Amino acid sequence: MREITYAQAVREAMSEEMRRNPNIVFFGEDIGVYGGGFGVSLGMLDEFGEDRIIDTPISELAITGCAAGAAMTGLRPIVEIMFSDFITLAMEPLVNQAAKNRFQFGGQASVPMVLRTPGGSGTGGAEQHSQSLEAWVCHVPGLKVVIPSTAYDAKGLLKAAIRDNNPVVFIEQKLLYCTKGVVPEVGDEYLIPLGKADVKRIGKDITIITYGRMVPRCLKVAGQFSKQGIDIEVVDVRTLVPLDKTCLIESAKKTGKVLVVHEACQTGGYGGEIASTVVDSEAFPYLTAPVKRLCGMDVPIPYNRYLEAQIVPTEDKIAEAVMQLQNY
Amino acid sequence: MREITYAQAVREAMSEEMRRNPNIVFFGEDIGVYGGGFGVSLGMLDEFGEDRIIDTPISELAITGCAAGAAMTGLRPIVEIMFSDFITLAMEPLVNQAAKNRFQFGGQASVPMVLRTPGGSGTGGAEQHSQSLEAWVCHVPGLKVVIPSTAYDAKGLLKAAIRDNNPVVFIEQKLLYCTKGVVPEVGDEYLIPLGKADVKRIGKDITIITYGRMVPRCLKVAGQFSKQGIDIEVVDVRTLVPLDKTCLIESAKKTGKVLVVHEACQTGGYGGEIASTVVDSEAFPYLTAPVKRLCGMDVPIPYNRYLEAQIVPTEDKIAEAVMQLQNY
Amino acid sequence: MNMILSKTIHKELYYKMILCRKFEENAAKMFNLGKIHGTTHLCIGEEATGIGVCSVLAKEDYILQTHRGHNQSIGKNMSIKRMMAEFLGKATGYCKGMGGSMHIADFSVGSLGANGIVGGGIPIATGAAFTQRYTKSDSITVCFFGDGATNEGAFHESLNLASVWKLPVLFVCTNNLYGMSTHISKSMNISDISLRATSYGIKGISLDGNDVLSIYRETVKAKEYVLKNGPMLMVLNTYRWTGHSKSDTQEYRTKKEVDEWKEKCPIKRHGEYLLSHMLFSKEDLELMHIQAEQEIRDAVTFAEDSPEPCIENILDDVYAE
Amino acid sequence: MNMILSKTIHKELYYKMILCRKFEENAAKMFNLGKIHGTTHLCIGEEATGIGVCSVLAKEDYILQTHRGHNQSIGKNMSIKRMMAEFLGKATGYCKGMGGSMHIADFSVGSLGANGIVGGGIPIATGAAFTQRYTKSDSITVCFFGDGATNEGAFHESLNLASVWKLPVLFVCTNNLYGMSTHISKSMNISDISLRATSYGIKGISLDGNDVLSIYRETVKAKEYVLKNGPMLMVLNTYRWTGHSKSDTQEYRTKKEVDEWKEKCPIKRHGEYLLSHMLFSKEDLELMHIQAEQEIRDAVTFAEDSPEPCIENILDDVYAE
Ligand SMILES: Cc1ncc(C[n+]2csc(CCOP(=O)(O)OP(=O)(O)O)c2C)c(N)n1
Ligand SMILES: Cc1ncc(C[n+]2csc(CCOP(=O)(O)OP(=O)(O)O)c2C)c(N)n1
Ligand SMILES: [Mg+2]
Ligand SMILES: [Mg+2]
Repeated sequence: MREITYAQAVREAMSEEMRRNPNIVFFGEDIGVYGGGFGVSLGMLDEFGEDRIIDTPISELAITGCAAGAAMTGLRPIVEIMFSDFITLAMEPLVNQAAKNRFQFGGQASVPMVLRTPGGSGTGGAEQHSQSLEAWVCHVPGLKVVIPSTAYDAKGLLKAAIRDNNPVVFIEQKLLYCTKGVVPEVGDEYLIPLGKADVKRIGKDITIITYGRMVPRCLKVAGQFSKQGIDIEVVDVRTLVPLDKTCLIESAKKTGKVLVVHEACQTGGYGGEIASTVVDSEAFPYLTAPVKRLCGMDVPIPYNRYLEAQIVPTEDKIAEAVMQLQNY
Repeated sequence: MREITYAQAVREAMSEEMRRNPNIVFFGEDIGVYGGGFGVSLGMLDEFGEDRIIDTPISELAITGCAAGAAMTGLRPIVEIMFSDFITLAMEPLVNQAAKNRFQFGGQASVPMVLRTPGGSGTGGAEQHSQSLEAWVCHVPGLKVVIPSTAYDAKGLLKAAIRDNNPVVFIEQKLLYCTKGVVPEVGDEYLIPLGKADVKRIGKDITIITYGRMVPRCLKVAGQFSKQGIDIEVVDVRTLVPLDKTCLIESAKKTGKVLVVHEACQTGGYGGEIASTVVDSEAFPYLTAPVKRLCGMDVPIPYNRYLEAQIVPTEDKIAEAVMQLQNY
Repeated sequence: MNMILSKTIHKELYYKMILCRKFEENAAKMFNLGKIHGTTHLCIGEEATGIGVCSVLAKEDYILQTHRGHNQSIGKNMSIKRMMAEFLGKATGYCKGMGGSMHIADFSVGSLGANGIVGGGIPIATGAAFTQRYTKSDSITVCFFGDGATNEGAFHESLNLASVWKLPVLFVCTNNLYGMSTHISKSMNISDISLRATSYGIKGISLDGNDVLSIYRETVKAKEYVLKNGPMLMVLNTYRWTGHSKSDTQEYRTKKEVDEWKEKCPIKRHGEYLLSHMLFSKEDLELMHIQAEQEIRDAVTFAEDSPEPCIENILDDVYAE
Repeated sequence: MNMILSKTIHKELYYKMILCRKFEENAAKMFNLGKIHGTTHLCIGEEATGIGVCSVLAKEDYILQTHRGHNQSIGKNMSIKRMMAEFLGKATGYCKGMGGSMHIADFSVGSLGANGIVGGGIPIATGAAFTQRYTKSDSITVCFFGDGATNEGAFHESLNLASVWKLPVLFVCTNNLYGMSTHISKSMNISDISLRATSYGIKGISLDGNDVLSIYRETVKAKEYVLKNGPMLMVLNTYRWTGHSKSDTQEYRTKKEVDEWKEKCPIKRHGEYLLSHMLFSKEDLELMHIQAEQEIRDAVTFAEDSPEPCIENILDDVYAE
């Protein structure tokens, strides 16, 4: 086994799939020579050429719609939106066209495309370059939504997303791009099916359900608590839609105490979906405390680095929430 | 007291405020002679003239941004987006600009604008003219979100929204436009403060928390159950952001059983926020059953009228959910 | 030096136009009887546009249709049976009753669908044309939209994209002078929409949208042009006789204006041409009318006899396997 | 028949340009020292644009700035102390440390803010100009954006809106030939961006963006023009010397190209003009440099000595009362 970064994992997934299937094309702003806003596609232009690695004008709406149109006519496009904040410009083609075209045309269309975009704060990008908007796309029937937390997951899930026959929104985590993780050797292909959560740490006292960049943070906190004899299970949702309800519910039944953690601001966040799903399930009678949410504060992401760090769930806040559950 | 329709109530609110404050202007597609997609503004052009009732080109992004710019410089614009599905085109100025400008400019700006738009299915408008997208805007700090269910509330809340110094998304309900309700005489001004839920029916056995066009439906079901001796409290959230948590929690403590009902599709809907809020509150120990959600199915809204009617919470489904809670 | 059109083509154009006219008149009737749900947008008066353009196209050429697109559907040889069934929301309709009038699509003849979003099809068209170029096909994509749609950002971004990438797409703007109640003079500061081609360095032309022959001929040339040179903008200037949709009381225009345009009826005009050039006799045309009416009666019967879709299947097409 | 500019204005233009240059060079340094968080976009080489335009404007005239907008800020007489404090995320910064470089705003001098969204300010500008016309003020709004931004739908919709409503807004496109790594030849099929005015029936002009005097003079005329006639598009052709942002390795262009543009330095050019026209002596200019450097040192001290904002106040500005 070897270690690569999360960004490399994304690149490998795209490259392997593009080698395998000539119908995959990749659209995005400055994804060619520049390698994309975060260097994720560096080098791909050299391998695949300008016909397949396609720099676009700054036109998020058109390139997303273009990907949908290409997908409906036989290609399998990947489109990169440089920051997830810019999906605000692409919601029309994503939501009204890509997500609905199969259904509204009575099954005539399929729209196999992947919209990749980095989300999250922590880079000093401030209000318009730091949002976590996954809840929006989770609320659109016809879309699938993935947020990986490790290099291993990023690669396996992206490959599965590219092969999926539906529009998949694949949200990467800026702050994880440089983190390293173990993945199989280059020749050893693997895919991770969409719709399966992953228990990243087995525990019996409390369940933390989380995803994305909060996963390593929760794991760290869990590690600290284990020394105090509190055994935390950490479930990484990975695929937000379709949601692996069984996995979440089983864990909740086991521990009886559930904490949901995400970076996105709390009000209207996907944590509400997760928490409500657990509550209104066969796990309810097992719950020995209210299902708690610990999420980003309901504020735009500030520029100042200290404030920026404090308005999302910190290790301290996670530990505090765990203690509240423990002591409930 | 007199009876007027929900649409008239909206019109009266706008007209009264426009008479009162010359800085209110109204932008929208075909809102002048045509009276807007649903005739809500019929007659306003005659009273206020073309300088204030302003037909726009079909440019949802620009008119929303234009309203934000006008709001930042001293006016109080209302902008109508003909169907809420078209906010997909206006998310950028709404979310990245209007909602954040106060915060990201360190308090220098205020953005007193109201974006009015009709939501919901039931008119045969099919997938792209029927969505209930309130959850998106509820997840954006800086925005307030209102959905009235009666003529009385529509008028009082819209007047308050227009006077509010923040961007307010005011989602009307197509299927309620023609419903009539009692409102005070023309001279008797009233405002309903944003952020206050309304207990539309007092009960002690089960709480239904709902909003918008599901309110009359839930009230009807509640009426039927009262004959069977089941006494349902119906809470109309009215203002989704800021959410009147106290009201919801108090009701939950009283009844111990909570059903959340909305038309929007379930996954990622605002029902998750409401349910989770109730669960993770002092109401938890009083809960004698899981907080249940009954929402629209996770499908695009189909054209066929029978299917269209069945994929949202029907009276039958609401009654069934009530029974499940009752028998839990 | 007009290209000579065969009698078959003349007949096809005329027949499709009357079929479209009668189809819509019928739809309006059924609408008023409450048999059609929702709304519908008639293109009466504009038949020459979609029919003139689409009759040139091969099956492999794609079209993106508008909400006012029955002429485009019929031009592209879609089945009026399945169209009518879709209006009635039946399981045999083009979209299994899920889409209705605003979402008519027939992938088997190259229609990638009508759109309920003004301008919504324009970006999709660039993608379809991208596929055509990527796969080195010699087909093109035709993208229809209205005058009002040219004020949407989607128009701008898509024409720019198509131009930079030299995609084989013909952008066809049906300028009927209004977007709902809004006259173009209130929504743009130019009167010739083809000027908008300038921004993208592409060719733009403006045609009489009620002259089906000129539309047909120019489309033949345009198809060749876009295959070789990339996108082009073709503006067809015409008029919608009826209201925007069922509920429109048309306060925003005069009866006189409408009547003047009715004089320019594209069907009457082509009929007179056929007679004066002695391509067909009055009786020939009369027969076509009878045939068209029969086709419509058959379509209505088919639609009315068809089953409603079942709620049990509602999840089938939300996601593909 | 050039309009004659006073010595004061000549000095102002020169001083602001060197202040901007030094300010950015300093910011880059502080950035490399890790004192500035996030990213920053330098406009070195483009100083003449925002400074030439904004120096014409009154306080009551609004500007909408870009992410590459330090020249616009300085042109509009913003305080470099508070700019620097904002870069460092301090409570004394223009945005109390909440916005950073991409959100610099100073409502007190008419800057309605920089924008992190390419083209994000363009619709806002129409609204500001709407207010000006509605309140019958005789001020205008100037909206800055880059060449890349003209490919966004926001550009199209907003210019159209402004044109139809004849709003007093001057649209200023700083064409530095690139949007990040993408040369305009890859993002549009025209080389003179002012052609895009055609779509909206408005006036468009293209200027040498490194000639601060011509920019100043044309802006004087343009202000008058837009007050009377409605919007106009002014394209300033220039070049960015540095990378797009901190992390840019500039693989997409040659050093030769950059060097050629450095020869056309707007500051050097204006300096030579001042000397050759004997408006100022070498010593005068030298003094200005010294003064600018002192101003910047003061700004840095101010910024570094300022307090960080407190988490306790984080909710204060999410909503207005
Ligand atoms: C994005 C969007 N905005 C508004 C509407 C409402 N609407 C439907 S058709 C129409 C007018 C369209 O005008 P035009 O493009 O000229 O087409 P026409 O109806 O004249 O054929 C409008 C405003 C819509 N469907 N989609
Ligand atoms: C909507 C949006 N898309 C993409 C970006 C990322 N981005 C920031 S600056 C930039 C280039 C902008 O080019 P141009 O408008 O020419 O301005 P310049 O940077 O050259 O001054 C891009 C693509 C963004 N900030 N916003
Ligand atoms: Mg039209
Ligand atoms: Mg540029």
